[in-house]
Amino acid sequence: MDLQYKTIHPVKYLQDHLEQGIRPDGRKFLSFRPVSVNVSSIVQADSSAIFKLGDTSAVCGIKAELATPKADIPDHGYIVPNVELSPLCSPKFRPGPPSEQAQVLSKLIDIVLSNSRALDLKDLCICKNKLVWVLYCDILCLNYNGSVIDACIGAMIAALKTLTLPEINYNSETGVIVTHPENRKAFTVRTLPVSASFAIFEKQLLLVDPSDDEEDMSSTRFSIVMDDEEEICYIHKPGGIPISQNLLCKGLEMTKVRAKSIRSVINAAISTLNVNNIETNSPK
Amino acid sequence: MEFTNQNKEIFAFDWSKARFPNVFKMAPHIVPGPPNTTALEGGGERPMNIVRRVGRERERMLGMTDEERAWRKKWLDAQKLAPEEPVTPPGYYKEMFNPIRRFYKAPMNKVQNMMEPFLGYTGAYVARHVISKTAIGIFTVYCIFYHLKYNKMLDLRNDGRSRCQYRSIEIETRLMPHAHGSARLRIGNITDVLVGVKLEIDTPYAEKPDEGKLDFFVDCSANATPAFEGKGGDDLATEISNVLSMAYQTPDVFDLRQLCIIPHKKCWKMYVDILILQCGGNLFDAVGAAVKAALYNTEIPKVIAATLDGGEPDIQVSDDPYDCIKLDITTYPSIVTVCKIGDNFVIDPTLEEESCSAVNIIMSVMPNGKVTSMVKQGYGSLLPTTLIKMLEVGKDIGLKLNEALKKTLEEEDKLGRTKPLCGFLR
Amino acid sequence: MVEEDTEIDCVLRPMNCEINLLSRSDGSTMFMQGDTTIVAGINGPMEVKSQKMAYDKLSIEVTYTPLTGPAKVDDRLIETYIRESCESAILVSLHPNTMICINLQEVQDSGGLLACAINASCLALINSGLSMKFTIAAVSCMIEKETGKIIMDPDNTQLKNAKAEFTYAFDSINKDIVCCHSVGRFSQSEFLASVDKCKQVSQFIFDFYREITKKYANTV
Amino acid sequence: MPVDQKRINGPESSVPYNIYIHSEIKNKGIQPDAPKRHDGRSNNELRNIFLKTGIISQAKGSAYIEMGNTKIICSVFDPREVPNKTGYCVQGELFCEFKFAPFSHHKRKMHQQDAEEKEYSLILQRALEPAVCLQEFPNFQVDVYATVLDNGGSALAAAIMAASLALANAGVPMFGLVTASTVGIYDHTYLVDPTDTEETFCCTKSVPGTVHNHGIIIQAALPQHGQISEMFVVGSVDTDTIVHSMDLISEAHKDICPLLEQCLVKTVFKTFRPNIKKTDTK
Amino acid sequence: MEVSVGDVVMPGDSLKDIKSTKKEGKNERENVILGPGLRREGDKVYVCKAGILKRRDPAVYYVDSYQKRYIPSRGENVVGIVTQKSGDIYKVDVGASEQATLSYLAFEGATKKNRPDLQVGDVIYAKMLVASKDMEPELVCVDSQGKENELGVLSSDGMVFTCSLSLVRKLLNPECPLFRILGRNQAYELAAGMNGRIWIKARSVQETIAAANAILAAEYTVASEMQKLCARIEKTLLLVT
Repeated sequence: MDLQYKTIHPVKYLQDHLEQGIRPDGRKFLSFRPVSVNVSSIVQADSSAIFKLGDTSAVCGIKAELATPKADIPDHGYIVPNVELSPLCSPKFRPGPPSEQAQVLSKLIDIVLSNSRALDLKDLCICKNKLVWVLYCDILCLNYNGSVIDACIGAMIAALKTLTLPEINYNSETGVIVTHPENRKAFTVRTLPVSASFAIFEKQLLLVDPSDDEEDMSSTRFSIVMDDEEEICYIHKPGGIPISQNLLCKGLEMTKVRAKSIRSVINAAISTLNVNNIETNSPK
Repeated sequence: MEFTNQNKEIFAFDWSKARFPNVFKMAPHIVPGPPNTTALEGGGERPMNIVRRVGRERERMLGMTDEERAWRKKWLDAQKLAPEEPVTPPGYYKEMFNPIRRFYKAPMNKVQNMMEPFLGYTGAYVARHVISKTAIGIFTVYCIFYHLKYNKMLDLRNDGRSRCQYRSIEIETRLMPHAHGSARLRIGNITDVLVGVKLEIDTPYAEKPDEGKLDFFVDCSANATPAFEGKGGDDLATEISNVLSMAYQTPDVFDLRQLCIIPHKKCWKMYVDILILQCGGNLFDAVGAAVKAALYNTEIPKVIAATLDGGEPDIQVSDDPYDCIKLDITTYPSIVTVCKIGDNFVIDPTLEEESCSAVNIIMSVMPNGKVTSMVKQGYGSLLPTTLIKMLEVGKDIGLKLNEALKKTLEEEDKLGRTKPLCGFLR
Repeated sequence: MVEEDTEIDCVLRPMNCEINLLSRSDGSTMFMQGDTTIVAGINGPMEVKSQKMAYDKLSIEVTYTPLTGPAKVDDRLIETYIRESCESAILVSLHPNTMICINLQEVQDSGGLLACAINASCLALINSGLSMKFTIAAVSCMIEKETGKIIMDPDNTQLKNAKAEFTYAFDSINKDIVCCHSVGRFSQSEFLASVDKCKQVSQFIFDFYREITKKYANTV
Repeated sequence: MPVDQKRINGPESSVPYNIYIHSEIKNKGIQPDAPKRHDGRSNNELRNIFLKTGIISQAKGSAYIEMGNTKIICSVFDPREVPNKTGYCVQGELFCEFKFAPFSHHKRKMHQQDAEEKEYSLILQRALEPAVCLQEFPNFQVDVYATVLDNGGSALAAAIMAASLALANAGVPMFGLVTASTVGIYDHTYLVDPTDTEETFCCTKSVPGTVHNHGIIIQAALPQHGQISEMFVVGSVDTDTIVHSMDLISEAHKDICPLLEQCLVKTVFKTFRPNIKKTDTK
Repeated sequence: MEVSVGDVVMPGDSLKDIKSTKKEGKNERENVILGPGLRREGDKVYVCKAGILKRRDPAVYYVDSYQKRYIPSRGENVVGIVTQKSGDIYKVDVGASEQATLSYLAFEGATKKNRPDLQVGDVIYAKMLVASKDMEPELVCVDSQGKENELGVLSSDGMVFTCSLSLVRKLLNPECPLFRILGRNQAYELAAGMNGRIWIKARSVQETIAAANAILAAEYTVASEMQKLCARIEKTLLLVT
């Protein structure tokens, strides 16, 4: 019955729920979905992370490659984040070149990375003017159920945090490159930007961490990205109905709390990895 | 008793029938008990056992009364055949043979009856059976003959070929003077494929520094069939180029190292461009053979000087068109499509045959009998035994095709460069 | 048709606008904010291609063409901002099963491009005569790296020593935030201060809109 | 090559660092005659298979498969009308897309489907078609998307199994489940369910001049009907070898099929009796 | 911002003191009519187009705005071009988002047997019968009495040109002197559609073009200067002929 009602009157279905002070998935208006993070599960990638936000899940894999730097910034490496919203994750998407939404998401993540200064591109330099690292961060959405940007940023940051790069010897005279895959060095991530998404319904009703249906039917959405020091890295509100400043402030407060909890989840996931590493290494 | 009266009438009518009630009339007297009259008149039930207990030895031995003895004597008398006996009672024939048998026996019965006056009963009987059985025998033979003639079993196809026969294949090579190698192949005047080989100098892949590159590109011209218009031919084109690249993938077949000029720096990139001009079925085989033929006459220009000048490679290619390296095609595979139609496999299917088949396998066979690639096509599935059979068939055909192709190409090569171009590109 | 060259306030760079300059579009404008110049044209409402049809509202398609080269991923973001902002301003339910195209051409970029693009498209919308709930005005501002001062409507040279840059769009009724974009890191208080400042300044842009409308309304 | 304007682009050319690894370390080599394989299996042994259905809530049916390091996720969507089709078509269609995630491979994969992925998509489609009752949805197509998250070898076989599970999970009418497995051949060694290193070893490693058998055979079958739905050979092998490996594969299918069935049964139980605590299969 | 009649208004402005002119002896409660460019939300009236707020007695409020794209509205006369014949309807391009339909039977004296002879490309002057945002607009070439009443096919000798919708409204305003002044010295036929298309036919091609130019120039001319405008046009015409 519930399902039929939902398919026939999707809008009314949601409205009826909201009037009762509850959301269709049983959450309160201001409660987030549970988060789980799994790092370094993909063997072929240099580092990887799977970030789950309720149903929504995204996986980020990082492949490091070598390239020559741009002439105007010879000591900067490259970081190339790309989000793929493949048709796998939702019936909304069709195979082919990335949809507009995927392009916007990629750009947003690029902006967040550069805004937050979580990584210094100078760290990626091996030899000035000659050789730098390129980090291809490919984020794949596996299940598209709202607040995808949160999942994408979470997955990417967790992957970056666990990234290790092999030692490279570059002889600048002969141009010979030698890789030492045994000596891997951890890559420094200065801060952990964490994002939280919100949806606004009529009469300035604020919902946190909206699901896909809620996002579709909302009047407007916005996302806030915050880093370790509770500095804001990005506020993204593309349009939709006008919202008051108070609502934004409320969002900021919620983000602070949320960011802390997500950060602890990510750190916990990384620390279990380290523990595992020690355990596997010790018998040798 | 009314019987006599009745008998007379019957007597007058049919003698043999008239005897019958008398014989039967006795039965109720021999065996005490209610006479089963229904069995007499009614034709529906089987004839009763008229012997009853007298028929059994033991019972006969049990104390017989005189009356019974008289009866027995009477019975024994009755057992003696009268000259006109045995008598077939009416309905006996009907009871013994079911309607179908009666129906098909009727004509021969008639024949037998007709012959009886001349040959006697036995003669007629034998003759009748000999005639009928022979007729059936001949009929069966004819049936089998027709079955074989008009079925697959006869190993004939609607264009007169047998199952494992190719249509006539025409090959012309070296018909494009600007390409490094070229061939045009026609199967049965329908399928028409043009292959050109071009070489370019390129940098090798970083992970395979000592290997050249080989690239197959298929273009399905919209002229071939209307279905290729727009993007219609793209799927087929990818499929063909995939099959080709798989067939040539292993270094046993084509060693990419022979395309290397300077490791890490320069190599040849060989483009094999395949243009499908007309599509009349069996594209894969046609393309496979045409590619092999084109590669056979491909001439890689000789590199006369390859030096590393301060890290930058410097390459000089010989200007002399006769100064070139030829490829060794003895390992190159040819592609065979084995098409399953019904329970049989056909080679070189026409378009109609292709549309009839649910499964076909495409395999590339090296001249030494090894399979370098195999793919299944079509939406059907196969039993393992069938698949193995198809594999064997494909391998045999592949070997023969390779052999024939090699011979033809060598023959054509003997004509040398003076050979007149008779292709359409003159 | 109308040339407007009035310096409204020293806070904002001088704005300049020419409307109805494209004869084939249903509404068009060339909008300058300082040296940043954008040409916007609107076509529609017109028939939709079936796959993009929304059966209950007007669909909006935005095409942003940068000055050089083909449209890139960066431009998609601008398009999204403009599309979603305009969607909130237009009474979309009045024209179901139809679409409008907003075409923007960057002519010159010297800072505040997003704000300029939003303002240009709003002016083009006003010119096209589509029914709107309200008008929107976008303001950009930045926080200077050393002083922490908020500078309104900065140009490229000022932006070089910016700690953070914001672009806000406000509606004309309640002056609430329609869209919001930021570059760089900043604290909450900085954010709130910049919103306040921009909100005040947005009135100048609304006044400018009214001024423009007055000009041509009187002549027609 | 034209630059992809719909993605964020890095430098024009970049090279993976693996190629600069010292060749001594790189070529640890695989001994084909060793009694155990490099991951400690015997030649005929399959890796552990982990299966899970229904992990993508937005899809009609989905499945996740893990075979050793190989991780594949697959989803199936509601039938939709075949695009650009005129006229009635008695049989429905399957649309399969096979994709390697960019980070899933030894070498970084491009975003666009390359020739290998296109070929694998076709194989996937042909392997599944005999198992699906296509006549049940005329004029419609069912979309099947498979993405390899991590390629630890035998990815295509795993994808075929994941896709057949996902189809079953989506409630698409099917004749039977499809199982698939891979055999790597090197000389007289048959490596069932090879890892990625074994795959590259079987594909390329051969001494020129000798006539070694080497290659990869992938076979998909409907084990409940004893039918082969797809067969794919690449390399250089003679027919006897193919026949022998088919036997090996059918053995493997017998082992795999119950796993798929179990997984589906569990899904059904979970749907109808959600209270029963689920346990993982390994 | 609150605005009142005569002001230049912007979308989002709200109307101050809406009231009807009360006349003695009449009912106090009279309906207020909101014309184009105005909408009601709750108990407030908002402007949704930029232009000048105007009011007509007894209580009709509307915004006079500039617009180029035609949005069909019931009862308006429009100039359209036949683009397609299909079944028993014509498709007519009126410059709106969708093509309007025109039935074969919507002509004076048309019956099932006696069909009007309309070709693709013909220009017609028709009345909007159905105009709703959710439906295809429908045109008719007869009035409610079944009479043609100046509607119907326009001759192909004339010229059709497009202008802004506001210009048509301005020209059709009875107070606008342009047509009268123009007609003093020149004979011309004219059909002005509310969809911003004007069909005009004069004695010669030159005169037709001159009149069309005069009409287009009138967009930015106030009523008092129209005399001058027409005089100038006539002068140039004399030079040409």
